[in-house]
Amino acid sequence: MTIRVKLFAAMRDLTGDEVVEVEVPDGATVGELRRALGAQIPLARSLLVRSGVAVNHDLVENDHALSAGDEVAVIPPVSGG
Amino acid sequence: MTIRVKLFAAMRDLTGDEVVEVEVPDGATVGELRRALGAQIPLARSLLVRSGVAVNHDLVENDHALSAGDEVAVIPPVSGG
Amino acid sequence: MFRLTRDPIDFHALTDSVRDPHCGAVVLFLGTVRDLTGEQVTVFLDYEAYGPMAEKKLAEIEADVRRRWPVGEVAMVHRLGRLDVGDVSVAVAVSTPHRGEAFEAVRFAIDTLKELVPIWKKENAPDGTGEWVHQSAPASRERQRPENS
Amino acid sequence: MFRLTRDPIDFHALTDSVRDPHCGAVVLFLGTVRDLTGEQVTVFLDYEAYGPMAEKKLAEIEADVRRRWPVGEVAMVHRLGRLDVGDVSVAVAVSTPHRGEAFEAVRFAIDTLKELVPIWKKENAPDGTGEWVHQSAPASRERQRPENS
Repeated sequence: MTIRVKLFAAMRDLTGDEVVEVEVPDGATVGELRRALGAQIPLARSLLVRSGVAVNHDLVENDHALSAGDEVAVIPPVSGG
Repeated sequence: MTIRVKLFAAMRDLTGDEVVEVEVPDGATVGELRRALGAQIPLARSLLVRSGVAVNHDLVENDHALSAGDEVAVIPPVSGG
Repeated sequence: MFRLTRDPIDFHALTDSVRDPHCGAVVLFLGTVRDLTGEQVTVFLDYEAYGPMAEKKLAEIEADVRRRWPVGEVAMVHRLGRLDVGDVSVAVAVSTPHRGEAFEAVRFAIDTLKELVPIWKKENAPDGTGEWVHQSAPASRERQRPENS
Repeated sequence: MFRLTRDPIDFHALTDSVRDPHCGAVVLFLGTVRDLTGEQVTVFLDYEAYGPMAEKKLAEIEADVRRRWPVGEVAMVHRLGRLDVGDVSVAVAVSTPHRGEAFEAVRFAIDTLKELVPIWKKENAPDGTGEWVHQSAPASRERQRPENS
């Protein structure tokens, strides 16, 4: 399935895109998505390791299983305030 | 010497006066002033026990020696804020 | 800056007055007149001060705050006279480089003001009776009945 | 109440919005853009958010604050877009019956906002370079270099 992943801040600047499409097997986990994303955008790997992944607006662990249609985003360490 | 003592809040309401004059020996301490004040205004005794005495705008202990011309005030427990 | 005033406290101006480009944090505290103190319904309060001593103590608190925290500005105003429910009786504002310092400095300033500054309030109930608040110690005051702020 | 906005934050209106006759205490926190972050001179900041998730997290923080303290009102606003030195980036205001609760609730709200809400800032230096701030943990962020507030 194709997962559309939203990117923000330095992560977006590294790729030049607000959204990247990543191909993963049906039912893939967030951990698998991370590996696919790192393979697709090698420059993003070091920030990706320090970033969270949000599914439908909540941070999830790497064993979380994805569904087609999930809203997925990479969340670099935040710096609001 | 005559010490003019300023009174505030319930202490003033008890006496009806903003200032009372208290006669004490020259060089009397604040403790002696307290006793003279209590004798002069028996109604004020129980609040006086819970009150501080300020000399020239600072709270002082009972062994503090008074001088003629000191600005003296009874400071009931405060409730600002 | 500190001031005793019989006029309404302009706490918006007070907040603006402490802002500083070197300071990333501003904290403002307002004490306001509550409609209830414990079980007691309050209709209005009278505040009075021993003015010269109150100003001396406020100056000491300001100096203490500046000594203890890297304060940009600190401002404290206490209102005197008759205050109605909802009125602001006291305002304290501080700016500091970082937020932890601003919270600590304002908390210290208002706690110390309530402990040391010779100001007294009289609570006036709907039945026309009024009573000066003279609890003897902050600890027992907290236990016996809640403060107004 | 919480809001993300690209307009200047009206923190005076925010302060007024939390006042409540049952509450004797109001605390306001403002985070403002400092001219210096550590050794780095800042000329302006850019803030961006992941909007829907940021709003969800702000709603969770508001619910948490209301659960943990007897809050009259709570209001949080974060600004996005370009901010200059001195601008207010975030404002949090809370009213509670007593002052200890108000200080604790505002401190909790701003600390949690800075930890959990997906908002990022880019620091733009006088030489035209800009850098997204992405420290990896609050603890190491404090050690490595001071925050803006």
